[in-house]
Amino acid sequence: MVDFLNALVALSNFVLIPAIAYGSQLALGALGVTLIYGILRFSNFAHGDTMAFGAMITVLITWWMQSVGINLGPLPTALLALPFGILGCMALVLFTDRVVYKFYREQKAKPVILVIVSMGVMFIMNGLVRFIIGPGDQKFADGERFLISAREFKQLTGLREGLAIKTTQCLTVVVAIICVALLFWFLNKTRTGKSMRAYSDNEDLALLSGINPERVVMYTWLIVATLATVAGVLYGLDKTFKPFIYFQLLLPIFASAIVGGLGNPLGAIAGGFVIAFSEVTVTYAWKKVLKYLLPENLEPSSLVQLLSTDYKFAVSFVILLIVLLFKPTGLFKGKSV
Amino acid sequence: MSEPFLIGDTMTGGYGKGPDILHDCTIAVNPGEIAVIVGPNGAGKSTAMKAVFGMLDVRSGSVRLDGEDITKLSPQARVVKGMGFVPQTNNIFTSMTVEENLEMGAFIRTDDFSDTLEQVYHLFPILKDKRYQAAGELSGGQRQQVAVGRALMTQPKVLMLDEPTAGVSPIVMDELFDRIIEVSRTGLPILMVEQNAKQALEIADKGYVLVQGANAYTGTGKELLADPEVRKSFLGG
Amino acid sequence: MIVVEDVHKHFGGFHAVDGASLEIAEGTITGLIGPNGAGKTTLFNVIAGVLPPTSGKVTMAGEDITGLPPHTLFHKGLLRTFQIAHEFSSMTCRENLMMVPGAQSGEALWNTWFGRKRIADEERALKAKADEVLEFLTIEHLADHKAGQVSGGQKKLLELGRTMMVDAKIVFLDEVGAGVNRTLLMTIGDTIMRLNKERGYTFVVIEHDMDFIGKICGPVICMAEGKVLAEGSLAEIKANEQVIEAYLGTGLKNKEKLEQA
Amino acid sequence: MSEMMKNTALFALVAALILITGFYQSWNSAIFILNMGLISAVMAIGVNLQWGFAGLFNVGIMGFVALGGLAVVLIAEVPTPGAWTSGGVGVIMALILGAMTIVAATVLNKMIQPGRSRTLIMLAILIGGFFLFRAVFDPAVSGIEKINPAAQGNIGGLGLPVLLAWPAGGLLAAGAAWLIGKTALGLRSDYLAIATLGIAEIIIAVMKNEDWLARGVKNVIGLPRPLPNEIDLQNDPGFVESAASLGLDPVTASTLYVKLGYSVLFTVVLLVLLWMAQMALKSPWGRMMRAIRDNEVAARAMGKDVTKRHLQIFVLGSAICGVAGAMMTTLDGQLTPGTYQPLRFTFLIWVMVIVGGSGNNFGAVLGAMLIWFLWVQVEPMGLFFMELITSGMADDSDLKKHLIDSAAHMRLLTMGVILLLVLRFSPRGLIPEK
Amino acid sequence: GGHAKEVKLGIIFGFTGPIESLTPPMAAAAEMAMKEVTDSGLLLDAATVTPIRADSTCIDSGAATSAAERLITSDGINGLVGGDCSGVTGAILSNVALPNGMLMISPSATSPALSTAEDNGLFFRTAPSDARQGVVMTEILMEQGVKEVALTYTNNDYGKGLADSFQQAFEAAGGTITITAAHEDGKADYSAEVGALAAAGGEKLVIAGYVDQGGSGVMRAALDSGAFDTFHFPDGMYGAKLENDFGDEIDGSTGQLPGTDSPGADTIKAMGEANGFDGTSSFVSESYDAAALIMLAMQAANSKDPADYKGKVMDVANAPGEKIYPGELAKALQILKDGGEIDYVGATAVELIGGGESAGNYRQYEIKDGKITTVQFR
Ligand SMILES: Nc1ncnc2c1ncn2[C@@H]1O[C@H](COP(=O)(O)OP(=O)(O)OP(=O)(O)O)[C@@H](O)[C@H]1O
Ligand SMILES: Nc1ncnc2c1ncn2[C@@H]1O[C@H](COP(=O)(O)OP(=O)(O)OP(=O)(O)O)[C@@H](O)[C@H]1O
Ligand SMILES: [Mg+2]
Ligand SMILES: [Mg+2]
Repeated sequence: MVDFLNALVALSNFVLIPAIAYGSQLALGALGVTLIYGILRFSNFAHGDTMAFGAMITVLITWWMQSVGINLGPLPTALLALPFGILGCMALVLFTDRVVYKFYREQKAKPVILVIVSMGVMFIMNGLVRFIIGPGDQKFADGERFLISAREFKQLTGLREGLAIKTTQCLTVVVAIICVALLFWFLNKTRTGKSMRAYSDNEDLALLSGINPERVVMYTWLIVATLATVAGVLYGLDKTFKPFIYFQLLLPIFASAIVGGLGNPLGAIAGGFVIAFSEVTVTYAWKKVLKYLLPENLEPSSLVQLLSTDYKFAVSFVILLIVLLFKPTGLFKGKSV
Repeated sequence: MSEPFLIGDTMTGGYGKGPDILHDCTIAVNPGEIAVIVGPNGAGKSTAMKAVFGMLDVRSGSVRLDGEDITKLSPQARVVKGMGFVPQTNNIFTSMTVEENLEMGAFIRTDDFSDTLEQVYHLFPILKDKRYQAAGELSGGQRQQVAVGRALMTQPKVLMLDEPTAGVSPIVMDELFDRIIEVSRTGLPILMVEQNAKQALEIADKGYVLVQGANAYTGTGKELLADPEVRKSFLGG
Repeated sequence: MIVVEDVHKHFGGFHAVDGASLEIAEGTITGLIGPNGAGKTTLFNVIAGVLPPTSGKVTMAGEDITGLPPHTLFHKGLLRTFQIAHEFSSMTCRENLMMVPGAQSGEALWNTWFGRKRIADEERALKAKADEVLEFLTIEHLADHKAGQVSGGQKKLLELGRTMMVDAKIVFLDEVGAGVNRTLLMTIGDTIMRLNKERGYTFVVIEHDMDFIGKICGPVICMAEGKVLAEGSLAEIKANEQVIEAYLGTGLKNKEKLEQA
Repeated sequence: MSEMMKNTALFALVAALILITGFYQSWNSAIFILNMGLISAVMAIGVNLQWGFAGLFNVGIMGFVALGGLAVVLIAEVPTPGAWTSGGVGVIMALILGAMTIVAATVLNKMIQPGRSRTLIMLAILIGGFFLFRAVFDPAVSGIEKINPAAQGNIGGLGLPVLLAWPAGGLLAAGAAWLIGKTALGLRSDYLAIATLGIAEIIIAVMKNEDWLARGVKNVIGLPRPLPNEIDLQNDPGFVESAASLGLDPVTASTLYVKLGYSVLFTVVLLVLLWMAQMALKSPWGRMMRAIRDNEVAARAMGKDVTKRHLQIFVLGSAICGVAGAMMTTLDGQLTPGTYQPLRFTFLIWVMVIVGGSGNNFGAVLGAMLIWFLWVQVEPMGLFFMELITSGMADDSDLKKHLIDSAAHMRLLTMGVILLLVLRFSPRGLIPEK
Repeated sequence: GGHAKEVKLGIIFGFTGPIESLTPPMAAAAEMAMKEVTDSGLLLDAATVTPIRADSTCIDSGAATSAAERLITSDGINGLVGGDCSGVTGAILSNVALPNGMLMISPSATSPALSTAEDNGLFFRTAPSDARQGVVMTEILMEQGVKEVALTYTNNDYGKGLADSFQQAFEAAGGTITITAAHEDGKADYSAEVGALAAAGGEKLVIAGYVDQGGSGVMRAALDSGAFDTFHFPDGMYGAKLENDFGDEIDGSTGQLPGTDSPGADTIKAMGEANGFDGTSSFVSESYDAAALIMLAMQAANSKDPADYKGKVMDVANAPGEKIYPGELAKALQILKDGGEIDYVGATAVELIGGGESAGNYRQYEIKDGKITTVQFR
């Protein structure tokens, strides 16, 4: 029994909890990507850098707050700074939309043109963030790091295996759930939300229903800015803030959005978890877990690892491919242009 | 003759920077009236409807609603002024439910529209049965009913329909025309493009024949039906 | 010519075609009618290989063609047009026709580099043929127009024209009439009858316009709810109670209101 | 005709940019930019074939380019002594075993009726095959990797002339593309994109981690070249003499000589491919491809085997990218799998194609040359802008110091600005499809 | 070689791209050395040394070669500090430096393959060879009685080379490596790696990576999940970040980096502080030394032409001669001017061996109360 608990705890600690937290981080990013795809109909390459920008503003404000002694006790101060980050990010994306995307929307440019345009925007935001805060790692997390640390858990339960739950992991999961719920409620129940869905479904007809397309676009960007900043800050709190990593996040985020079904918020969540779990589980070495579960004479001598971690990205992409082969537009029937 | 309720007056215009498609085309409709536009394919019927609704540039001429010049207004603004339009194609939100489609019709309304919803359901009972179904899963005729219902939800002062009966079976077509008559008899002006021209002209108070973007014949429905030239060239004999 | 035996096509739990059996005789123009959602287009798609049937069998001249892909059926002489015109919008009308014939040597990459003479000869012949068809359809003035920019009815003519570029055996026409001007539709009808007589094409025509059906069709089949409801001449069909109830209706009820006003 | 004029002017502009580089920086820089531009143009033709002609959204260019690079090592490297006896045979055996497992699984999958028993049999075959494969593969690999790991530890190449590696790179990429196409081409638009992106990442992962193949992240350097060494030329009295007669010093003369040699080789490849692509585009084949891109369903109904054609053009386009990859690795003289990054090898190529004008071969070539030029030259441009901006500021101001320090990031920023400007003034690309 | 009032040195690092966060202080350190020399007024005929930066992007050989081409054939530099990542360094070396006879000293390219590259005596590096470090690391761990470790390395030539050499040495000495898992730099998440490492277990986790890159990420995840709480750090993991970001969380961890019991490293740290950059960041000391060596060799050869001074690099770097530490470049220049000999020790105890590689002494340290504390020198 104790052995079973130990195995369970080990599995949770090294597979389940990290994968859930990482999955939520991806999901939050993928929500933004999927929303833009669903409503504005292009894959936004600048999303990673939008996340970096929002997070950067938050970091700067957090530093200021820390320097004047404002804090949230056990929670990270960054949560207080978050609204300002969101506002800053909103200003940036609205400005970008005005001077860049609007033109192509009016031209009814093909999605692939918008994709390349968003790459241009990505380069510019990329430079902007680095000008302001530099390319390096920035530390801004504070407050209580753990809800429960591995050591405390061991003392508490007397088990051999520890279980660590970080505040930020917990925050990420909670926020991701709240965001999805809110987004769902917003899109399906509110008037504005419905008008956004209508616009994404049939732009011309939306016009004929008296929906102002520019407002829809504006709301979309506002929500995207919020999601991006929240995702960026939570990621930064949990791991680290470093502009280049936000760019690198783009790939798994896109993978999540697509495997879940583009344009579908639920899909983004599901996709995030598929990617996260496939990265973490397939290369996991089961030795430790099996050691607890199997009788002594059957204990494995090798690591019981399907594939080495060298291949973790390859594996997550293989799983993505398999999903797509069976569900060609993602788990939740996404859109396709 | 007094000024009609809605008139697209000597409109000339085309798509984007392209050539003119409409040439001094005039169409008008009055309350309680059904006006039908017929003509060969590519004559500019849909274009004329879109011009009246502000979806393309009118280079000369004007559009007036209830005496007011609305030539420069955006389509959304015209919706607010009380115009309802059902386009020829892509006229429903396929991924939304029937009820949401109707709600989108009432988007500009701030008052309680549950009454109107009931009226629409009363008019098209089949929609009430399918209210929670995605509109994209409906059959052709039902889709057209959703499209018309959506336009009615605005409580428009004038209703414009572009080929509402294309591809629907005879029984549904009759049903639709019945509804259109019903609606029109409540005093709502209806402007309609039809290829099922014989049936349409039978219920029309006024008919326009458009050829190459210009008015070719104008008259009451009966007159046009009776005109052998019109019958031969545009109504299939 | 074509025999459809107990074909079923299910989408999830929905039975779009639910045990349809019918036979198309060679050399006829057969009308296929039925209420919206009866499964007519779906049945076409099953016969033409666009959708695999859930069960059932389709044979053509005795040969089992169930589930063969569309391009294979094309080469067997089975052609179809689409309910919504499927033109190649960025190509000219002439190109729309010239692309049709199979077995063009210029479709092999190798020849595009090393068989240029042969291609040039073939192209000349093809162009002549395409122009002939365009003239036949009275749209020769549109030869160099982009197909995406001609009007709805002209696109429908183009659909029909494509079937004339090769020697088809059987042609399936899906609602050639929807949105097409009635006068033009009658011209299309004449064309269909000419092709039927002069070239021996067999036609199956889906249409909601009874005048048109009456003008060109011999046998008429009425489908409803995925099954064949009635078969016979148009007159027989028109007299069928079930068909009237499900499909034809009894005319306008609000006529009186009209008169009152 | 004015369109012709405009296009000529655009090409002249790019030529002028390169000439200006020659006059104001150095001819070595200019010709190197030209060479890389030519390679990029070949890649762009490959991508344009897939996207512009057939509407296939391939975002796995990087993988095919890398495979082309791998071919250079496998063809031109000298064989590693003892590698074949100590493991090479085993590796080949293992690969054959692996392939057989998959073939067996696919065949059985077709033969047996669906159901639980099929699932079990399939699983048994796949898992059994996997372990069998590992049992043969692992010892063979460690055998090879043991041979002088610091400098070799890989299977080596065939020692053939390096120019042969170019077509071989194309073939290798084509083979991979065929496999990928067979499985993934059923996917549409962005779903195909992410699938190809993933496959490219998988290819790179294999190249990074399978040291026995081409040393993985330990890199292979000093690959054979098709042209003489500059040093050898500098030591060749005949060459020095003829350089002197042209008024050039030996170093400049030798470096220019070699670079121009590459230019000639690359230009030949580019022209041949461009001619082939143009001929194909203007033929019935091109018409068929455009029809398929315009409307797949209708093309199918008109007797065109869309699946087969998609596969054909996917393989062709990828093969061209493979050739370009081989050319690039030859020019670099080394294979470094760690340097394959999607931004550089996939998305930049896409930028080239779209900016140039997709669907138009000349557009793709123009876009490639222009964007590559900018990619390299925005760095000094960015610095220049930055100095301009800060010139008014006090020398010791913190802001100025900060900005000058960040000048490196002007590179991508400038790239972004130029990209947006170009697309603003010609949203369909510089030479759009007619 | 002619004398002129200006000496131009190129600095080619990846200012954008994966290691963009490492390169600014590296460049700053190299420029600091140049400024030190310029200010001394002692190089050649009181020449000023002008640095010219160029972006190697770390990953794009084409762009890097172009940039180097521009530095050498257009800007006319007299020596090149760089490149950084081994891939682009190899490309620059064989395609530009070698044909143009340009000397380059790389502070960070550690690939063993570069040792055998054809270089005409033009290529040097101040980063130490991996082979020796593996042995030193083994000695340190064995002395602590650590017999079983898990190993993770950054998946590039540096990490892989170091991991190989360490594995060989450690297993030869009777130790066990429970697992060898690669990690990629700049990725978003390292749970998978840590999961596998934890399952394999071991007394310590050896991280052959970079402290400013994935190395920190792995360490953070390992600490947070309680998988490991002591580590061993090779040179790439040394940096102020260990103290700033981890501190006493990693008490008991050990590491080594090239260095003698000289004040070199501390001097660089102080000099960095004065100049506004982090002197302990990876490869900063190596960059300073690379720039210094080029200038000292010029002085020794009394020429700024690489063909003349390439032979002097070894001379100034190695004994015999007066030992030279960072900040003492003026003194060194004077000695050389007077015809004396120097042994440049610099910040990293540079000792060049055949093939232009650095073979060095190592400083062994331990984290105590959140501070890096030197234990001994080897
Ligand atoms: N979006 C568009 N851009 C450019 N030209 C267009 C566009 N839509 C239609 N046209 C052109 O305008 C002309 C009139 O088209 P319109 O759609 O108004 O015809 P219509 O009378 O409604 O025909 P149908 O009965 O086939 O619907 C046609 O020649 C058509 O080619
Ligand atoms: N892909 C699909 N998924 C689910 N249901 C479908 C699909 N395609 C068709 N259906 C359903 O199958 C039924 C038959 O459709 P079909 O298009 O064959 O009708 P039809 O007889 O051609 O009607 P119409 O006269 O309106 O063209 C319809 O109720 C439709 O909703
Ligand atoms: Mg119309
Ligand atoms: Mg149908």
